[in-house]
Amino acid sequence: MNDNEIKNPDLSETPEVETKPQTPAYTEWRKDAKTLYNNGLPEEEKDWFCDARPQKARKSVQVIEDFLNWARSQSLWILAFGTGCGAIELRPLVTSRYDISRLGMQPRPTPRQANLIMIGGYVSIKTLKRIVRSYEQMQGPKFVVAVCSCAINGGMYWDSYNTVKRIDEYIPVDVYVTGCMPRPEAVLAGFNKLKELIRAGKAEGQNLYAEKFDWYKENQKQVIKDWNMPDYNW
Amino acid sequence: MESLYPPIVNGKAVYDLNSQKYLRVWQGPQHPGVTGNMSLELDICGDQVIKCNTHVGYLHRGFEKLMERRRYINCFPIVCRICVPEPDTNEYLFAAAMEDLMGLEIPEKALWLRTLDLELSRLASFLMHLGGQSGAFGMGTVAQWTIAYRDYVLDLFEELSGARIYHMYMTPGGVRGDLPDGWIAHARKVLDGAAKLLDEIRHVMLNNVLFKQRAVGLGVITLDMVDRYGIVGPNARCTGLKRDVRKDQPYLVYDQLNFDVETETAGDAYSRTLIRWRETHQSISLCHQILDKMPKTGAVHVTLPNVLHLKVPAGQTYVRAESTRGEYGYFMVSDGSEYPRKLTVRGPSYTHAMALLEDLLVGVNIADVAGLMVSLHTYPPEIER
Amino acid sequence: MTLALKIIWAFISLGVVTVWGLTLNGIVHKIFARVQGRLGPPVWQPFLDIAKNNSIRTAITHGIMFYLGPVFRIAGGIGTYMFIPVLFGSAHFANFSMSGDVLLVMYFIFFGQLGMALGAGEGGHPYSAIAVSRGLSQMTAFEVPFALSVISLALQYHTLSITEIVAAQQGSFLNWTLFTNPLAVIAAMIAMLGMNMYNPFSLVIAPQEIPIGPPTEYQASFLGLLATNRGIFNGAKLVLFMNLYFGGATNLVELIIKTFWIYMFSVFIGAAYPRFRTENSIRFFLKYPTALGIIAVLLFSL
Amino acid sequence: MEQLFKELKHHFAVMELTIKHPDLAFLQVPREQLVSLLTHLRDIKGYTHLVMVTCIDYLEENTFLLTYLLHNYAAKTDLGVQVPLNRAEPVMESIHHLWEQGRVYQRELYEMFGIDFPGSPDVHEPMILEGWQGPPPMRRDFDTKAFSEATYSHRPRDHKEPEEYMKQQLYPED
Repeated sequence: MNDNEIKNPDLSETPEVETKPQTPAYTEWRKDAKTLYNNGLPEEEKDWFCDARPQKARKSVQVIEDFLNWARSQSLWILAFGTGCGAIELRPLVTSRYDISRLGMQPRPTPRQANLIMIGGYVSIKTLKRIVRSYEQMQGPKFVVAVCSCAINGGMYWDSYNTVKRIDEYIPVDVYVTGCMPRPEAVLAGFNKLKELIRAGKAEGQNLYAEKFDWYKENQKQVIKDWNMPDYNW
Repeated sequence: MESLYPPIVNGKAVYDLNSQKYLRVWQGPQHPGVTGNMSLELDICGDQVIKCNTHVGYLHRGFEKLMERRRYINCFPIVCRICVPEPDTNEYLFAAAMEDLMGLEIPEKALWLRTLDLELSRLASFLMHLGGQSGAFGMGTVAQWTIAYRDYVLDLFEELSGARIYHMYMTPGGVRGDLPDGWIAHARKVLDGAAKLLDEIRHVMLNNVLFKQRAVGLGVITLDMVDRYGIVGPNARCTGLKRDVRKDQPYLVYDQLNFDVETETAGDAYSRTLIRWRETHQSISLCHQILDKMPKTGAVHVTLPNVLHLKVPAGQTYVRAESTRGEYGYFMVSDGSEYPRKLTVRGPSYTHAMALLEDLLVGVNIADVAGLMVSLHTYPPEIER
Repeated sequence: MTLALKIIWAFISLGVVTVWGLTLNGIVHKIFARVQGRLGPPVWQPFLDIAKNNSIRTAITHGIMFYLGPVFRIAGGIGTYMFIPVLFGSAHFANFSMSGDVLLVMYFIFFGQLGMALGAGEGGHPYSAIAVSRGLSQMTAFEVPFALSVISLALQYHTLSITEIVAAQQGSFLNWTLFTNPLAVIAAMIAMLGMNMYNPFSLVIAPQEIPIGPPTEYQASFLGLLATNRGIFNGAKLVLFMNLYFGGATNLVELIIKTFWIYMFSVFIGAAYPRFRTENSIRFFLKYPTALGIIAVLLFSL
Repeated sequence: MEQLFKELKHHFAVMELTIKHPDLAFLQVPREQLVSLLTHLRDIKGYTHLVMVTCIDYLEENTFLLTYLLHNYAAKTDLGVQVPLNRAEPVMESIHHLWEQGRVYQRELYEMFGIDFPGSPDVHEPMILEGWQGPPPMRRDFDTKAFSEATYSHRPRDHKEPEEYMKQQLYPED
């Protein structure tokens, strides 16, 4: 039995041709971009992700919106993602000396529940990919505070081959905090500034991202060479 | 009935992820249980890890490339960025490597000040680690205490060098400045407070039943693993080996200070924590000794020629120092020009977090992954530089 | 009193206990912060968090069960509360205690967590799945001593109706179950540690191990609903324990004082201990508290 | 050190020995004999601790100088064993069977210098760089400044070269 099977190979099956998903340049498929073309994904994974583009959020009545903005500014939840050197100052920030829980802020371990992502310092390409994913998974009005000068203009890694030089080309940034390292007081001042912006209704990075989505994607794909994730992973 | 766990064929677990029995979870880079910005790719069966891949490189900045195109004195500000929680070791080693190549003799007082700076940074890093160790087992209180107290040590650095985290204090040829007025009294106060805090930690954390229950017998490092994996520092000392660069090859003034190498024999996470707790006391006592024996007056640095055009004679050297994680080394090659030819950093976390962790994590309950990883005391920035 | 009035008063007392439970959460955060040497968030922070969570613009769902999870949870919380008499002797704050007894309440305590487990399972996050298995196993573990102590109470007072149990404890504080049946009280209080999910029994939302458990995928108004339920459920549990073991309350001030101290019992322990492993936690619950419960049952069955 | 060097000369074709310190020396060895020499040093001479593996790129001499630094805990001496490799086809024998962390160093060397180590476990897996296209970045002929300026968009600034400016401020004479 066995050697028979071994002898004659079953000719019924045609050898499978591996079809790797071709990834066209962004501008090619971008013109008819009603829905996203999740290129770079394996075929069986494509239906795991929705193809909806991010939409501009509707605002309600001004009075209600003001109250909601106040509530948002009163309880900011930080995504506990130490992207660089700046993460070393996130720990003193939650301890007794500079206690951000006074301001109603607390670190959350999951991007679903976080409103604020703190870019701590330089961002390497590998980290940028994760930052984009985390940022897109965050819900609602979401805010970005970029700490350290490396996130602003590359800092002292201005000629490094692996760090992006300005983070605001890849995700919208609300508040910058300069310095290397910035003192925790400076970070606290940045958070307070962000609160003022939120109360004034000026921190609309989510809508900006939805508006200039194509531009952001183009910038991200210029630096992230192996794009093996969906284009918008809500 | 066949066992739930996959069969082990010559050291590797053979299993199929698509059979619905095994789960692949990623811990990190965005995970509060993972120290710093690195990630573990865990294949778990039930709640037991059967395979682990460590992924680093989220913090890669290409230091060694950047230093090749910077002058020596321009390299100096960026070396301390290699290890964020304990930058002074990098500063000292870079300066020491330069002085070794140039044959510089730095004044007596600078040696003492450098030792003081190193010990203070060891103290700060140890405090941070003890907090992380307790936090990894869910005791956030001790983490809050220690990390909050670390700020007072950082205040000392700030008075000394003007910076909290990155204090470029140990320049090539000495240190930047002498101790400010009233610094010694302030330092002694902070050190005494740290000693008090450590006693509280012993009561709350080290003598805690649940902490022992979780840490004892977790991630045992055996004696034969030490050389095979290149384990250094407390991770090697927890197996009973007396290996401490400060004793073996005394640098600076460590031969004039009296301390002994702390060792344990169990080799598990609890003994590592004990060793680090004792070494924190040791750092405090060393700081006191330095403040006692230090020469009160004297020059603190030699004046170099125009540092922008500083030429270092050709040659290659390797200098090492004992950081909180163990042996930290700089390998510097100069070709006689204004730019370093090659500068390689040997971070102790390199082998601990890559080769060792991947093998220690196999068979560990997923609840203990964070505790085991923290107990190895790894800092990702010095892995990928 | 007509049924309509009863319903109205039941919802009034529900509002009262929700506010009190959320305030308790704020106080707990404050206490943890003080133990850690911090100033801590303001006491009304839970309310702000709920307002913020309901103000999130976008929300992601993973299916029907994902929707229904928080609904089941809050249904369990409200159901637990609805069948407990809040104030002894008050016709207004009696809820529907005449139609339900301890067994129904215990069923509701299970119910919410099971619904949450289903919802979290559909969330699809591996950490949620691990946390659900942890939580359910731990819940089955701590339900054993709790059930034993309740059985012991039933044998002691020859009834299962909470109102009658409270009535039997009136008079002097020496009539409390705390003094008449201490073993059952100890077993039940240890079970409550597991119910409140503070350290060392915070296996389910262990941030360093499986961040952060079942609600990993829950955001926006789902999370707001869960936070609201945390207030209701805590309040209901505390009122239940106060009624069963600490002689109930005759006015709101007594209720607030007693529930506060019952809650602090688990909080003070949680502030100073690391976290159990799952198997150790189960072993712990099945060892001493179960033994105490069995002894308590035997004492009153003889 | 000299004693050790004399003993080694009997068995291996070790090239010149440069003694930097009494406890730090470097010697060169042809690439065929490296693994046997390392095994000899580890098992017999007591150099049990592989401190690090690194590579020096001599572009003008068209060689990689692969450096294995060993440490002897008993004698407290360091020995750097250096192997010149041809820059054209950099291939080296793997030492992952001698030291476990060798494979990690070899992964990094393959990624950063393009030196291949046949037989080393998952040496071709990307370790630090992700989706890296282009030459191995640590080679001398890779210009990181040009690469970063071509790849990333820099934030514009006022065109005052800091180096020139500081030079005029600090050392106006030269």
